[in-house]
Amino acid sequence: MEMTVPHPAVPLLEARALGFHRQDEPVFAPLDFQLHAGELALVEGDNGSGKTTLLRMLAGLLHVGMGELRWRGEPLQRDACAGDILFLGHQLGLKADLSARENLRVAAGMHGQRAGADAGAVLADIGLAGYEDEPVRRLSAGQKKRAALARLLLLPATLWLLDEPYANLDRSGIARVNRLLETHTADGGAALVTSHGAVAFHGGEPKHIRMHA
Amino acid sequence: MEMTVPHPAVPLLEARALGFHRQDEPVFAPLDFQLHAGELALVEGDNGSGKTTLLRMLAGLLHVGMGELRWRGEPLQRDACAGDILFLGHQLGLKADLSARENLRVAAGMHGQRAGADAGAVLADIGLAGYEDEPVRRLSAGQKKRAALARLLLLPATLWLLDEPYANLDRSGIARVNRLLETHTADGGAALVTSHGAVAFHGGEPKHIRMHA
Amino acid sequence: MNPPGLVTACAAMLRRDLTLAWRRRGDIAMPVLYALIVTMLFPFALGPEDTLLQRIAGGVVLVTVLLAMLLALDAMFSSDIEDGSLEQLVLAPQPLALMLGMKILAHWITTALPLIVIAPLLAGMLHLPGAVLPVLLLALLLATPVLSLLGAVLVALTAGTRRSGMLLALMLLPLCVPAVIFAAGAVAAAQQGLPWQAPLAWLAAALVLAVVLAPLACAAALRIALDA
Amino acid sequence: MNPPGLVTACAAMLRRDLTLAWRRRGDIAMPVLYALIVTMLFPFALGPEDTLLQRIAGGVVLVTVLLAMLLALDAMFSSDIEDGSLEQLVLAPQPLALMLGMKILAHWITTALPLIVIAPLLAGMLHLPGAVLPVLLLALLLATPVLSLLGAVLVALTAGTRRSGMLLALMLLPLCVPAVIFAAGAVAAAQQGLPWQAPLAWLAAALVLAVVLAPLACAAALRIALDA
Amino acid sequence: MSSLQTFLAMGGYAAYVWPAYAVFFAVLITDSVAPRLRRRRVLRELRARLARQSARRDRAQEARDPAHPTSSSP
Amino acid sequence: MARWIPLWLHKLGSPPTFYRFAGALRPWMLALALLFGLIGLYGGLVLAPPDYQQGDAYRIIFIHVPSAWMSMFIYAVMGVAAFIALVWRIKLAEVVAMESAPIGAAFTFITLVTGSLWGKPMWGTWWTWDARLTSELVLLFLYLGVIGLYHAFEDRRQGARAAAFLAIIGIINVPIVHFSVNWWNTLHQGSTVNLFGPSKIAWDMLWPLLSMTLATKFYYAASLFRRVRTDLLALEGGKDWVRKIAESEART
Ligand code: HEM
Ligand SMILES: Nc1ncnc2c1ncn2[C@@H]1O[C@H](COP(=O)(O)OP(=O)(O)OP(=O)(O)O)[C@@H](O)[C@H]1O
Ligand SMILES: Nc1ncnc2c1ncn2[C@@H]1O[C@H](COP(=O)(O)OP(=O)(O)OP(=O)(O)O)[C@@H](O)[C@H]1O
Ligand SMILES: [Mg+2]
Ligand SMILES: [Mg+2]
Repeated sequence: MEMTVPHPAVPLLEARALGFHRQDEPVFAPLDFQLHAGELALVEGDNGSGKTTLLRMLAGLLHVGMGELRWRGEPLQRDACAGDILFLGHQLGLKADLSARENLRVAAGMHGQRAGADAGAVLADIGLAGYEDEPVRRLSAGQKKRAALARLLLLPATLWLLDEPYANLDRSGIARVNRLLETHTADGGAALVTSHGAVAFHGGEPKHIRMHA
Repeated sequence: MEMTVPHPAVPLLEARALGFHRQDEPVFAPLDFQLHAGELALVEGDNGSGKTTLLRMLAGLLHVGMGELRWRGEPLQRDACAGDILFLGHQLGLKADLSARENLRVAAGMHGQRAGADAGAVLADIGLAGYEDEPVRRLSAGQKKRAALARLLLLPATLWLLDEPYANLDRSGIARVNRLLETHTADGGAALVTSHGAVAFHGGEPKHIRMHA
Repeated sequence: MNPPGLVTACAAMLRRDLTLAWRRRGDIAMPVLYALIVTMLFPFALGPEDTLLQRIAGGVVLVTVLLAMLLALDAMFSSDIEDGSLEQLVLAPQPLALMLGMKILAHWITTALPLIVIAPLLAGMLHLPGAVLPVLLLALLLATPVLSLLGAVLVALTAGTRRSGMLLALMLLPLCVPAVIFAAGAVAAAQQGLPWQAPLAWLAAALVLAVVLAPLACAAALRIALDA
Repeated sequence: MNPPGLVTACAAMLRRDLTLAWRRRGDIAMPVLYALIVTMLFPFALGPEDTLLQRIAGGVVLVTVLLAMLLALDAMFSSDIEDGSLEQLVLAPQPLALMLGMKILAHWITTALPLIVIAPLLAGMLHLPGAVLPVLLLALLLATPVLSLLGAVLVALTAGTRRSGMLLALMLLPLCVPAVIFAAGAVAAAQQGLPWQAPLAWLAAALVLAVVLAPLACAAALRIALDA
Repeated sequence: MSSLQTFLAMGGYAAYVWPAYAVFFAVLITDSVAPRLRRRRVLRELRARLARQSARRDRAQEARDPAHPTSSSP
Repeated sequence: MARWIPLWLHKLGSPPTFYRFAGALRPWMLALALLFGLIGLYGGLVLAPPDYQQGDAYRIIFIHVPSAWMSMFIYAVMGVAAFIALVWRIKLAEVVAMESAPIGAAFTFITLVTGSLWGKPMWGTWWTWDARLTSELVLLFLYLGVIGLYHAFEDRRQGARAAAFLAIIGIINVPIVHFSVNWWNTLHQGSTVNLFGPSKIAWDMLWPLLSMTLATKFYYAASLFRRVRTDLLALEGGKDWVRKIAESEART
């Protein structure tokens, strides 16, 4: 799969001297990076270096403290690109009392769904066949993670922000996420992924964004 | 560090046809294994294969559904060996409003502490120097995990039951856990660890316990 | 690839919250039982004198129902914050105010409505005259949504703090008092055979205002509260 | 390498819970504020007639304080269950009943004690005669720990469920009723100048029993409830 | 006929006596019908569960043969 | 399990055996319940004379009192079964305790409603906060609490153990219900039927009452057996004997 999508001139997401302050202290050193359609960026850094903070800021959950964010060349407008960005954090955003299928349905009701995608098929694809209708509270840690990752398959979005998507997954789950990232970037999407290993990306050389506390 | 502690005849922990039922269905196939002092056992299996269930059963949080557990050769009595077993699960058991140091102090008040160990030193050792007095809610995911792992250094116990201790840790954290396991087994302790990779154990060949759904 | 229409999104939201409430129907029944208990305890605490009970019946039922609602208010967003679903909601390509409006509606349906349904029973336990009952129900129908709506704004404001219950209670007090005064005024007037429409008209006016403004305020408050 | 003594462990437990309560002092104040609000709403709901208020003062204060306690009961173990600390407590090499006893004590100190402290204020707001106040306080001092202790057992039983609030309320009702009856009986007797010692003696006996048995029952219930 | 009427009138207490008996029978009939319905549901669910179990087993079998090479973790 | 439990009891405690045993006995219990019920109703509604004070209203007694007794009797049975379930973890005891609760709740409910219907003409009110009435209401809440707790757990056996625990705690309420009329002076009347001495009730009225009492006891046995059988099927879903039943009933 050594296929690379040629970069359009305008980057999908661009950060210029981006920073965040907590109690008036910068959480990480100012960042500059560009992410084009078809690219994967790995956010790397030690525990506490600010990866989660960065992703939450990009997603729009934290206010940009310093510097600028640009979306397709223009200053980022949250309302304009809300449906284009999908964020998956340490907290999975699943209701424990609903089944994986019901959780997906709610998400699809908000975000819409990809043409031809369907909750049941997506869950089977991610390895939850037979568990579609169990309440999420009864799933194991890795099964919960899979249920959250199923959103990536079902919902339409251009930019994925994934905070440690590999944690708690077994080897086949990790491989599945890697393949997901490959097809997504091959389709012209982009992704920012934090991880402490486990990425094996075959769709070109991923970008590396290093965080320093 | 190719040093191996000779096995005493009587295993520390022994499982005979151990099983657990949920809604009258077995969660995993019956297990037989022995764990001697100085040994490390890796519990391996896919997501949902019952690793967490097994560890919780060994810790005494779930009732043994089938088969038998023996401790130092005799049927396991919870009260007799409570202080000897340390369990660390997916939920870290930290109070978010207390600092890491305060959390450790409470644990030490219940379990006692190793001779010469001290909360501050232990936290520095595990990589939380400077974060000892932050409320745990303000720590990053990996820092929280480290705060929970500090219990291993502070509390006295013979058998460690660790459920995915590597998740969320960075490379240095993973290496630290591996070294912890080495010294613990070299000191005559034993450990059961679940993980989807990341173990690099230099204190002899670890046992493997494979789980099948 | 466009996000779905407002109606779809609203329906999804409402359905989600109602399903959740149904899954935890034990919790829905909580305010109801709480109100029942309170009303049952009164005869024990005051002695079973019918005339005394009858005299205080309207007031006790009102206070009980509103307090039972306050109880449930605190939980409006808490589970969504804990499991990260609120973040997902904030990030969804839908107007947040509208989605929150649906959440508030679901909350009212699951907490206030059951209370209103059992209000006649509560009133009966305290021997409230039957003629006053319609006024009491009308007062509750107007006062409870006001409380849900304004309460939601306050809950949203305190969402980012570690759900400080005190703060919530403190800020709700000034909201409760007028609602209770108007509602109780109407019931008392009805019980004495006087006209009772004026106080209820005030409540209705407050309700209209709250329906329009509260979801917007709630959305703004939530965005502030989550940003930390 | 032996586990620490009971005193150390108890102290650690008590200190932990009190520190936590202090860090969240907003939440401690919640029942107090709740009781204040209820007591303030009554004059509004019933009209400010002194004789009527005086007549119901004792009962209302009692019911209010007990209900405020019930409110806080639900949270006794919930945060510990969510973050896994309860598991760690169950696994600790210490007698679980004793540790739970400490938790209950901490809970009583942080919820009931503040309520008892403000009870004179509540009574004053409803014009309770000053002479009755000592009896009221005594009744509260005896009734609140009984409620904390027995409530803890029930909360422990529901710990493994998805914290069904209704269940708790349902099961608590039978416990509240006798406590209210005896406490209110004593207050009413005092208010009428009759001897009030007998009902309080019953409460005291119940308290002694509860102190001995409830922590044990609580530990047993918790072990059952967590086992899933 | 009139004896039946006096019987039904219950000395003027018909409004209390007959509802009491009606409640008695209604509640007991409900009590005996409920488990009958539940039994049917239990058996239906049991059969569904058996079917589901075999589906899961098939899937597990499928997952065991390695699909994609994984290079992971330090 | 304790060694002194006789073998036959031990065997009866095994689910498939009890399933068959209960299935065989149930029709007989139901038949006896109907027989005694019809006799009692005929005796009570037709043969017994009107009361000199209460007129015909007293005829509620023939359902009120047997139901009231059942409400307490079933609680006692449930308490004993709950105790056995907790101490020896016998599945059958858990099931008996948990399936007794709804039947007990039904009888408690009947007691409350018929008492209310009787109270209106006799005392002039549907309800007062009197000691016996209140403790009976508390009994209903206890039953509901047990049922609710049982169903609140995902795992049925765990739920059964938790609910059994609650049932045991609540057992103190049973003597309170019974003795409340002696301990507090109340509107509700005291004992009129005395098993061990002269009863304060005419024989014409007594025998239909006793007949109805027997009928309710047999009804309880029949209903309990049916419920226990269903519950055993649900609990033993993994076992072969249940699968066989499921498959055989699918075919019919
Ligand atoms: C809601 C109202 C009522 C409730 C909850 C209630 C409850 C009970 C209970 C629990 C018992 C069984 C007591 C025992 O054997 O220990 C009982 C027995 C009885 N009740 Fe009621 N009752 C109510 C109303 C009435 C009324 C209005 C009457 C008649 C005026 C009445 C007449 C009786 C009689 C005659 C007995 C048999 C007493 C004996 O022989 O022990 N009950 N009731
Ligand atoms: N809610 C918070 N309040 C205050 N400080 C915080 C908060 N969350 C995180 N921090 C601090 O901000 C820094 C960056 O945290 P962040 O969670 O972004 O790290 P991370 O790179 O994601 O680490 P990890 O690999 O452990 O997940 C850390 O030093 C942490 O202690
Ligand atoms: N509380 C629960 N109630 C019912 N079923 C459960 C519960 N927890 C886990 N299960 C089920 O039991 C099985 C084993 O779960 P367990 O958590 O032990 O898996 P695991 O091996 O730890 O998986 P992971 O690698 O994802 O952590 C799974 O199929 C899961 O769906
Ligand atoms: Mg992070
Ligand atoms: Mg696991």
